[in-house]
Amino acid sequence: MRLDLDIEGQSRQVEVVPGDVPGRWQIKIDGTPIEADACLLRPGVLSLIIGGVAHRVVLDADPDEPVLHLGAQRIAWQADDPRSFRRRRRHGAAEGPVTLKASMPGRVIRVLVERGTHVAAHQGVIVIEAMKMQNELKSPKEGRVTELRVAPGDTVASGQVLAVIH
Amino acid sequence: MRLDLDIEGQSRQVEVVPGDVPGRWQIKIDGTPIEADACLLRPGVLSLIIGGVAHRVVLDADPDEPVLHLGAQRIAWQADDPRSFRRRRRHGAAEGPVTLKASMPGRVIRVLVERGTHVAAHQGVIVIEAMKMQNELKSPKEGRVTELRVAPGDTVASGQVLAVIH
Amino acid sequence: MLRKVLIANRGEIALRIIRACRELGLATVAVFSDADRAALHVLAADEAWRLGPAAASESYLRGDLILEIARRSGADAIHPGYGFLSENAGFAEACERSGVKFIGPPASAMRALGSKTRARQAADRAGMPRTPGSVTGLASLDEALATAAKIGYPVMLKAAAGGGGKGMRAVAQPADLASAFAAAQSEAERAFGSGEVYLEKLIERPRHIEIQVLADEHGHCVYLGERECSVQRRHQKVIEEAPSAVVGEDLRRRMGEAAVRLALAAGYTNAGTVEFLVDEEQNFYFLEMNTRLQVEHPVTELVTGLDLVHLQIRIAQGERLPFVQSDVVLRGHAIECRVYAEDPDNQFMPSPGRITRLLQPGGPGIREDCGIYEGWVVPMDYDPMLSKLIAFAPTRDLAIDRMLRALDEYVIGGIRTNLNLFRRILRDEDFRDARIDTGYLDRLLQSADGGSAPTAGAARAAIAGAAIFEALQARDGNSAGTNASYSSAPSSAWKAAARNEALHTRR
Amino acid sequence: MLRKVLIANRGEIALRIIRACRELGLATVAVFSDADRAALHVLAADEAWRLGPAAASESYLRGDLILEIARRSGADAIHPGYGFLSENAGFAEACERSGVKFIGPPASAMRALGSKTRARQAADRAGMPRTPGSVTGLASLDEALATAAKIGYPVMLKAAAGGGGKGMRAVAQPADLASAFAAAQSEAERAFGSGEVYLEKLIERPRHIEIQVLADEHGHCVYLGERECSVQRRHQKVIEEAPSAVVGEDLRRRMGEAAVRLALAAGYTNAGTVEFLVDEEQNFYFLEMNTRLQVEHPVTELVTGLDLVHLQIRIAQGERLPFVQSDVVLRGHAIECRVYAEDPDNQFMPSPGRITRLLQPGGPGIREDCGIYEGWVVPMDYDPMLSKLIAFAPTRDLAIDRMLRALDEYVIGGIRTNLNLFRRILRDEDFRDARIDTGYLDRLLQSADGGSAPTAGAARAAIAGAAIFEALQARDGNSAGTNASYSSAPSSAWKAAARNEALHTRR
Repeated sequence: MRLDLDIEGQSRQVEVVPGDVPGRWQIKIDGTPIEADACLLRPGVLSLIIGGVAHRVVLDADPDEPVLHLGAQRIAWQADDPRSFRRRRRHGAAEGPVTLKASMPGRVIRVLVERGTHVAAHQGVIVIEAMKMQNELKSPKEGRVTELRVAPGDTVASGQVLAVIH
Repeated sequence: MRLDLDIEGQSRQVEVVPGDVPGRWQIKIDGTPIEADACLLRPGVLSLIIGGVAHRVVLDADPDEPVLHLGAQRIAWQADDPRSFRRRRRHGAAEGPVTLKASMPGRVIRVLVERGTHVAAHQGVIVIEAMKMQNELKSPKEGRVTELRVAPGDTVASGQVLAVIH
Repeated sequence: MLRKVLIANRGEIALRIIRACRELGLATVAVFSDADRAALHVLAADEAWRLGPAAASESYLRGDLILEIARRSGADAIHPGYGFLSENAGFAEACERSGVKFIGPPASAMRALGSKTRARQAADRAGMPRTPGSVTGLASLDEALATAAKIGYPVMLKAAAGGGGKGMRAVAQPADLASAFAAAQSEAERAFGSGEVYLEKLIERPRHIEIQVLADEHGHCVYLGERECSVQRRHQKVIEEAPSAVVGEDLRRRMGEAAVRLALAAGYTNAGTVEFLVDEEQNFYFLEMNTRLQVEHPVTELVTGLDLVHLQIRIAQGERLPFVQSDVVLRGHAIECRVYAEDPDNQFMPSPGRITRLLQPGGPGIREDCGIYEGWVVPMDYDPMLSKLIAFAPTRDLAIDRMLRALDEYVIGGIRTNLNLFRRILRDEDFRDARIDTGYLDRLLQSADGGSAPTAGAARAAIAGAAIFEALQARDGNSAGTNASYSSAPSSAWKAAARNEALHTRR
Repeated sequence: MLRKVLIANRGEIALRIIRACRELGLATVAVFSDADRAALHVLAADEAWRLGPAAASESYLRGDLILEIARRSGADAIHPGYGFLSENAGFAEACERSGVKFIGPPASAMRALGSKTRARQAADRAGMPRTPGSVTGLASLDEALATAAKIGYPVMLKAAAGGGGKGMRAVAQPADLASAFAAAQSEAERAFGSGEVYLEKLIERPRHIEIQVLADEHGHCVYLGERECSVQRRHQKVIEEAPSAVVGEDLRRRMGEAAVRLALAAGYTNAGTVEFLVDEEQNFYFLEMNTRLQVEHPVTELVTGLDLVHLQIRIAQGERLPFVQSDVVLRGHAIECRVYAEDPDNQFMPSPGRITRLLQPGGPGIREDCGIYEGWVVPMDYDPMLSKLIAFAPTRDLAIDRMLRALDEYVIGGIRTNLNLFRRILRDEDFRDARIDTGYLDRLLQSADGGSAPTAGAARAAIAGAAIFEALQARDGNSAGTNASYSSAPSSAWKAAARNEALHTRR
């Protein structure tokens, strides 16, 4: 089986073939072969032995951010890594319409603008609250609020689009 | 939904209907109605509140013996309860062919007879071992060994038929 | 003798109290909001009664509903835990009125020590050192300026009803006082419904050290040593220890005896905590008294060998303290990490949601007080503490290394947590050398985070693991266990499923 | 200083040693048989190497393979745990020869104390009381008759190489001696490859009480108090406690000092245990010395505040004991329950197989040393101990009630266990009053088991629960969670699936 794995932002060509002994796998990473002895203890928990070195690889079932836990490491894989998304947002595209996204799961407690309101860069737009912490979401740029997708009391997921500013 | 439940050897007519509120159930046990508030915490683990009293009901996934764990209680349900089977075996049918069954999961380490051997009642037939404990299985009656279904080294499950004596 | 205790709380502390009651042969009544129907304290109690909707104001803060449930269930006592109604004198009185024993101090003592200005007056009466400054609310800016001039800058403005850093302002010079005064007043007004603000001398680089006291209803009071709580982020405790690395026999005795004097003077009973600031010259200053069980009480239990909740209940039953001060001996060292559902990589944003994977630590010297399990959806409605992970060992160094071992065993999937923050702190040289004060953690977080890049071997293992998970998934489907009964990464189809499930879980 | 430790064991003790090594900064090497590929000690170690097939004789008893793995992995020390090679002097020597530190006593001390007759001679040299009787193997029946006549009946025949009750016979009168002698000899021959049998006076209703000793390699030796191990079934310990309810300061000191004398006389180092019988007049008699870490060491750790495995490693590194006898102070009470995979309702038949459900206890005062998890298939190839559940509290009564609380939280599904046996013992009046001896449990098991019938409420809840599980199953299928990722009760289709899976798991 051939795979393109995107791990921590790096893309890898991986070939994985079951070995003759159950639990043994022949793996090529960008052409370099390794042999792994793998045992699935329970769903998502893999005991991996490579050259005598033992690893506990835990597959995180977080739907928003596929990651592996490896010892203390939390390793993002596949394409959609929120941290890279946050990076994008930081040097955010100041031109054209931009979206305002929830930075955490929570409940909308205040909407500070109305559809059509003209907002300055960094002006507060929506306040969400979770676990006793309030978070005021500010407009990433100067412009007009063309969409407001939430109202006070709504429950929002992390990364959900709350408003669009043109 | 109507059910015939066999719990700890007693047969019960049960009717179970989901209530209007999610998690609420209308249940009739042999005609007597009760209301239960149920919440499945994780597979097999049910939080049950009946009239303010809280119960932890755990569904055991043991394939050989369906049971519920309720507090300290281990409650067998459905038909096939090995303990009742053992009861049957104790006052075992001394007439006609009888089967010799494994009293525990383990490995066959000795077969003390051959097919056709004439054995006395309580004569040792097969020795199985598990967890450092050896267990000699004795013939429940005097007769002839007509079948030997296992050989030394075989792995046997609890209750598995090992031999038949006529 | 009490027979049935209603626990007016949730989460780990509700479960911890239920366990203590069961050990003492007392029946237990749990209460829950709609967000907590699947919580472990509901599963563990003998009885469980619904309070109301998720919002605390409609459930765990509804003293009237709680007393009604106590009546219907026949509970003869209420344990308030911490937070919620635990320091509400009005609720304590309502309990007494309805003939239900409130497991805590009398309302009078809560009132006498509840406001920080009143508590400072009580400290003076008890002859206990406190920070220089006012002992009543500031009537005007002029009074503020006069007081500040008298004690000298820098000074601290604080809300009398305050907590958690709200309504607090440090002022370095007279010119800044006016604006800070106004800001503190309005912030206090908003946060606590009282704009009363007072002023005290600012202590530079203080340690936060607190004394656990225990008083029975027959006039006997003891102190159970101190807790070091200087590792804080925004005035929220993150790590607590017992004993403190800088407190010797003599300082412990002086702080302890002062704390006992204050408690006795205020007619205090049951468990309480007197908080102090300790400066670099080891002078200690009274800060406030918490008239309840503290989150961090386990570290005291581990070094004293006592069970504080057992003792709270026995005191509430009118029993005398079963020991005297000289029987209290500290042994070994205990550290507690407060595991929060928050994202250190994203300004510590709260991270509620479903725990999709859970591997918990255990073994020698590890205690975990928590109410979480694999599949539990951490509600967005309450504070983000998931668990209290506590390590005990003969020495501080061993306790730290034991905690690091436990942290390596710990995996929480589906939500973000601060587990890695603890790894960083516990490896930090200043922490290991106990060079900590209340500003320590904020300084650490300013500095760049060192080595946490995966080794070559780890990276290779991660790639191999991911590939094998994919291969198992392709070969066996989910039965291979690449996802649990909760929907799983990484295909988008699975994601959709997971989202749906996530919605279903919130009735 | 050691750098990398190979743990020549499996299960809970391997995991417990790995944790200790990690806390001390030592790298760890796990070894495993084919039956243990999915075991937690393999998951937890830094390295893991396959030994061989499931049978212990082909894996955990293969000292040659273990030393080869030590060489290849660069391990500079081996911890043998208990059982397997832990008391094998030949293996200890082989380790020394290959320059690998054996974490335990020197082979010479193991030899001097290994055989029970030799140990009795050593006891005499150390001036330690022992049961009257022979100190060498009985050459003939005549010698046996003569010895028995001298010390008086009833007498006990024991195998010199014995353990676990094998090759043991109680003899009430001369007429029975001949047959018992022959039987004991042949049984010993079969069990231990040595027919050497000796004879001692039978102590009526003895308690089994043992002393933990710790000796460094510089001639210092201390005792860490006693453990009460009288609750046994067929000479197998089931419950252990520290301290013993019947041992006072003076008896503890006398037993402890005798144990230390024996250890020093035999040139003993590292952790060891001296077992005694104590009669109703509190006379104590040397039984044997176990030259290794004991299964039940945690109860001693909890009442002393020490970590025995840490100390074993530090002693093996040549360090001096970090404390003296007067520093050893006992505090509180600890109880350990050995949770076995066995069926008390069916003559304690072993019950290996897959753990399909697992809810483990926790919270204040509870420690669990185990290597199990939900989904783990308990192998049929090794001893049936699943877990050591340990409770600590200020008093014995509270420790018992805390253990009962923990047992109520514990659910193990898929296999049978002795959890309910502990509930029965811990509620028994004789046990609670500490009226126990080595015959206590067998007598209790003869008596009828009282109340364990479900209450009306419980029965109703069980019926309702079963009905709701069925309804959820019908409505949502497995996604409703009526079965986990492991196949589940009750429909026969599910059963078939489960069996298949069960087969798959045994490669």
